[in-house]
Amino acid sequence: MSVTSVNGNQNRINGIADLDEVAGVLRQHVHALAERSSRAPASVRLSARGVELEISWPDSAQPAAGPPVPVPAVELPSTTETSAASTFPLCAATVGVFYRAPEPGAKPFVSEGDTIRPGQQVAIIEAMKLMIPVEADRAGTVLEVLVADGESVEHGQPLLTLGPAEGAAR
Amino acid sequence: MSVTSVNGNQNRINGIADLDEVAGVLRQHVHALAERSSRAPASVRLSARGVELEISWPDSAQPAAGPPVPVPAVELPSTTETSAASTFPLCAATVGVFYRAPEPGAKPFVSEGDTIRPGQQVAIIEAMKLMIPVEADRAGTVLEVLVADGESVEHGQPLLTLGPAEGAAR
Amino acid sequence: MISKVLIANRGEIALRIARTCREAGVATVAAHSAEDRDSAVVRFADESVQIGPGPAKSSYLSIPAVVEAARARGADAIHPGYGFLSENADFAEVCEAEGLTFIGPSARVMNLLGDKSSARAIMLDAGLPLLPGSRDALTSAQEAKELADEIGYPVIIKAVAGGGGRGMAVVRDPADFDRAYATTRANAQAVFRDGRLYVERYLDSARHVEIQVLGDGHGDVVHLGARDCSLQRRHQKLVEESPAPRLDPRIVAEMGEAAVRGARAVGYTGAGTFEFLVDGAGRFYFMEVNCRLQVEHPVTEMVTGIDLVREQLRVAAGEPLGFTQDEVRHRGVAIECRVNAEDPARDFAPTPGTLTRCVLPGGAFVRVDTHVEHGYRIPALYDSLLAKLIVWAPDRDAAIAKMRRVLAETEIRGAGVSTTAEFLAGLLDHPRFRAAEHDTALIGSLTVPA
Amino acid sequence: MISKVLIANRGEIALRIARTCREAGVATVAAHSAEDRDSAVVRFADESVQIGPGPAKSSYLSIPAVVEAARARGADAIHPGYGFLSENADFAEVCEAEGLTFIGPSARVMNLLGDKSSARAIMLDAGLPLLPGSRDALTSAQEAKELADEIGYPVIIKAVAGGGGRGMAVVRDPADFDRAYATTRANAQAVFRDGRLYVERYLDSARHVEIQVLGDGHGDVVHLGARDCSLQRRHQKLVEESPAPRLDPRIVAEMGEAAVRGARAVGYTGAGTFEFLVDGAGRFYFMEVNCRLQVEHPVTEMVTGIDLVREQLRVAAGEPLGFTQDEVRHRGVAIECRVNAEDPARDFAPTPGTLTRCVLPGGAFVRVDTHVEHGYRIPALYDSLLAKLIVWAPDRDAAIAKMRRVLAETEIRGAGVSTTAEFLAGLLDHPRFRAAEHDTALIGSLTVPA
Repeated sequence: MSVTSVNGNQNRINGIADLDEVAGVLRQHVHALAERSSRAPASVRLSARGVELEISWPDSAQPAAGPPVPVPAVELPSTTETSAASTFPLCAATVGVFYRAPEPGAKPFVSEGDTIRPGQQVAIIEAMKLMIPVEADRAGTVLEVLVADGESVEHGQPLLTLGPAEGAAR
Repeated sequence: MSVTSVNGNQNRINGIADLDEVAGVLRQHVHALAERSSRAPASVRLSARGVELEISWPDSAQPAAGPPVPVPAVELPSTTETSAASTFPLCAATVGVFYRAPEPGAKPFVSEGDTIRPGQQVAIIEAMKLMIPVEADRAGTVLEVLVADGESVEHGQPLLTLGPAEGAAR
Repeated sequence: MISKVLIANRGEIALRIARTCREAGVATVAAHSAEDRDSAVVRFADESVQIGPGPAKSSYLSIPAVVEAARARGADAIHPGYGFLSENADFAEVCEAEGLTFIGPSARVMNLLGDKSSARAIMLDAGLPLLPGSRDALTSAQEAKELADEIGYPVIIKAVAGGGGRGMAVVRDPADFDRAYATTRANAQAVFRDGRLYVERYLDSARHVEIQVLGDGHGDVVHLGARDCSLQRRHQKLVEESPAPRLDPRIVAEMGEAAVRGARAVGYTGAGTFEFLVDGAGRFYFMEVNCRLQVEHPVTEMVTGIDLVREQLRVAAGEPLGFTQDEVRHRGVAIECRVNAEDPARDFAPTPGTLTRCVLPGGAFVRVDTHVEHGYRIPALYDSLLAKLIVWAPDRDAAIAKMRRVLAETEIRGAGVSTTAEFLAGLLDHPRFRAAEHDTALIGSLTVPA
Repeated sequence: MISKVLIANRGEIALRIARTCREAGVATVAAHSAEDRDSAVVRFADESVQIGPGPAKSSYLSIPAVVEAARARGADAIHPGYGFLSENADFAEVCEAEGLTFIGPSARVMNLLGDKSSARAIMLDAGLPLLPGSRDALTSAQEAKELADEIGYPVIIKAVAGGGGRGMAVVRDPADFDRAYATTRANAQAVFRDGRLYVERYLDSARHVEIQVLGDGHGDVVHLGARDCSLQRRHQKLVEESPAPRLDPRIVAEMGEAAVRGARAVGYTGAGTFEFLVDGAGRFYFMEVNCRLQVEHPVTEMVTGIDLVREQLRVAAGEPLGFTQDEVRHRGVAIECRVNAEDPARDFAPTPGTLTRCVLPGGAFVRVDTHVEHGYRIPALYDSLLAKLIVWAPDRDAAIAKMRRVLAETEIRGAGVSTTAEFLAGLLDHPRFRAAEHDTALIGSLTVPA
């Protein structure tokens, strides 16, 4: 991210304590953005109630460097977004044991390269002897099965990577 | 640090004390951002109530870099410096008891409105029966005596507020 | 031997359990919800496993998720902490069936004591004093009313499946009885899926005093003295101390013996708490047994030097207790204050938010049990306990003075976050608390709307 | 009665003193340098006064500044903590002259014990065992050499005005004696402005064991048992414990009696420490008396339940001690680790900087004495102690396991900041420490450059 700006309501502030508090809140949020983002920002601007805070960091690449560097600002995000949108994980809804096939030795529900439709069963998670079907929540192509047959998975763990459905691919 | 600018807009704040206070709050927050971030920022700009504080550090790349904000870096500091230079405190070099006069009942060393020269004695601080002269470190006019005769002061406590010397006043 | 414990809880108690496990050389698995994935216990434990989304129903309260997680990580025991599944006999039964050691009493004992009606009957038979009331569950409103008239008002109607302050109604006027009975029954049916009720005499001004017991599987049961938990707000304890102040040690000894007798009668193993009401004349009456570690267990640890979780592990591993009743030595006074993320000015409404400042107290004879730190985000999903502050001192006055210091030192702040720290400081200054003349009604009398 | 104490110190010990004052109902004034104006003790104390700029020479070591500050704020007593002015007899004398209560022994006692030569003579007369050496200060290199030859090598040459590990040299070869004597004398003259030296036998492998004493002005002197502080790096203690492990309780009792005898002989009041060396055969030898609270005093507090600062306040107010020797009860084992802002990989160079993460340990039987928190800026001007971690457990193995857990839980980070936490964890794992076979030479043997 290169610039983040959040605009609060424009009530003006009264007195120093108020200013101190507003500035403190802005600072904490800027700090949190800087410290807790998986990608370190180049700069952040945050303003609210007439107080504006902007900060930039030195070790960031071009974004902070201004006009001389022609940043391909249109293309890069679009590539990234496409790439982000093009694959998505299917995650475990429950903790349990992951099975690719209805029973030992049987054909897997899906294999890499298969096209799947929304609602199609792609695996089983066994929890407490209960066989819970894992269903696709959207159409797509199976790019990768991330968990081996019979392996334990936790809640939220990615099971499969899906790509765009055949028809939707560019 | 390479650039520091404080912008005092007289429409929004009343008097020097107000400016001082607002600038002080901004300064503390900028300081906190600079000192408590795991990544040292390249520049920080914080504005509120018509006061704008911008700071950048030398060891970082191009300062603030952002094209959107044209900072009049040359003009502002000059205003500021005049205003900052116009009053300054004379602080206690040691903890002790403050006396305005050489002895009880005598004429005070200085009174409000007096012009003083560098090195001139303006008060006494008594510490452990030692009479330590307080001397002005620069020329100026006594605007205010901040501590009452016989009161205890701590190290660094402002004793007098000085204004520009008569001849230097605009 | 237990080699790996799955901790099926969150917050301070999960971390507290993990700490003792680490010290005992037992590996830990933190079972956590998606909401708690960045929590202190997840960082501290040897392993972690996400068992479900934020809502406790699908994570901390999900028996299949917890059991699967334990199996997946090869844990041989599960510590349920307090709350959540800790007093769920079904869960204990599933653990037993799955070959997992449930760290707590057996499912059989939990069933017997979880049913307040059977618990009353067992304890009555074991010779514990009970308030006048029904021995068994009531069968009709008619029978209930007749019993109430016989006992004398005020009476309290309680759900057999209730506990911890839920599912009860006080009736002062016989004319109100039938309506209160019907309402409580409907509530009990809805909340506990068990509409059975019982009735007993209600004490208006009583102290809540409880006895900590520990039983091993070798027939040994000991008690670790009393805790006074009379400072309650709507049946939620706020301040706890040990020993119980202004209570004759001979009465405490009798209560301890009664609790041990009751625990033996039911075959209790592990850590448990016998709750009693004590009236103004020093008479005590058995209320219920909590089949788990209590939130307030640290005050007992501070005065006895015994780590209760360490003893729980020992007992769960089939070992005998690390000491005998004669070896239990009480020393000084310990007080605990619960700092909650609640706003006393808005009827103790929870105040979720992110902590922008978090300075916890320290120094001599101070213990802090918490999972929060600078930057911690208080989730809105769970209970509001932020930190337990526990102090020890040679005497009660010194302990109160220390707690006042400790509360003054505590700074927990964040946008929208309030805590009960200041309210607690006010409570400690109340003349009735200072004089140890407080009872369970004190806070109610302070916080009733004007 | 003392109603207001000025604390002439900084860091964790200033806060620690302020805490007990608050609990005792005594008001506090934090005397601080400009560098420390935002420190924890300044926020915690009832009042604060800036006594000078950052350098200690013009602030914490400035007698006029401290005394003026006390007078300005109406303090009736001064607590010097440890270090800085705490063992400065001149300061104690100025306080006495100014009508301020110096919280520590009298100037007379500090003069007698601060001079190692007179201390040796007094303790010898009181029947304490000393290592063979000079009773009085040496008058010439010639005399010194003859004495050393008589004692037998190795010998140690010490400055009469030294202490705390400064101003000493070990000589193993008689050929090196003259040069070592001259160097030590020059150093002592430069550092202490007192070139007088004495010589005694040097023990290569000895344990550093010290006895905590407390004396009141009513003729009562008690001891609170032993601390083992053998884990030292260049005479700086890193790990301390109580009781002294693998030391026959009868020997500890003898040491305690010897210390009490010595304290009585000199008329000691307040808290003090008798340092001894103990050789492999369990023979002990008096070394010196520290006329102040020690950094490691919390381990004694943890095993006895006695707040040493509280007792210091009592004695300074002219009251008798709060207990008798018979009432002192020792329980379990306490260990302290000092976490310093130092980089063990760069010869323990100090690492000033700002803390961007500061998670301190907590839980059962854990005490943290610190002044640092998230965002704290470690100044380059003062010593590098960040936090003292103290644990208690029923036995030594459990205490070590707890300390390992506590160190693992501690996260103190910042750009450029290193701490000794991991190094300490390694020390605790050393087989010789585990077996309590360590002595003062252990760390040196681990950290010598390869």
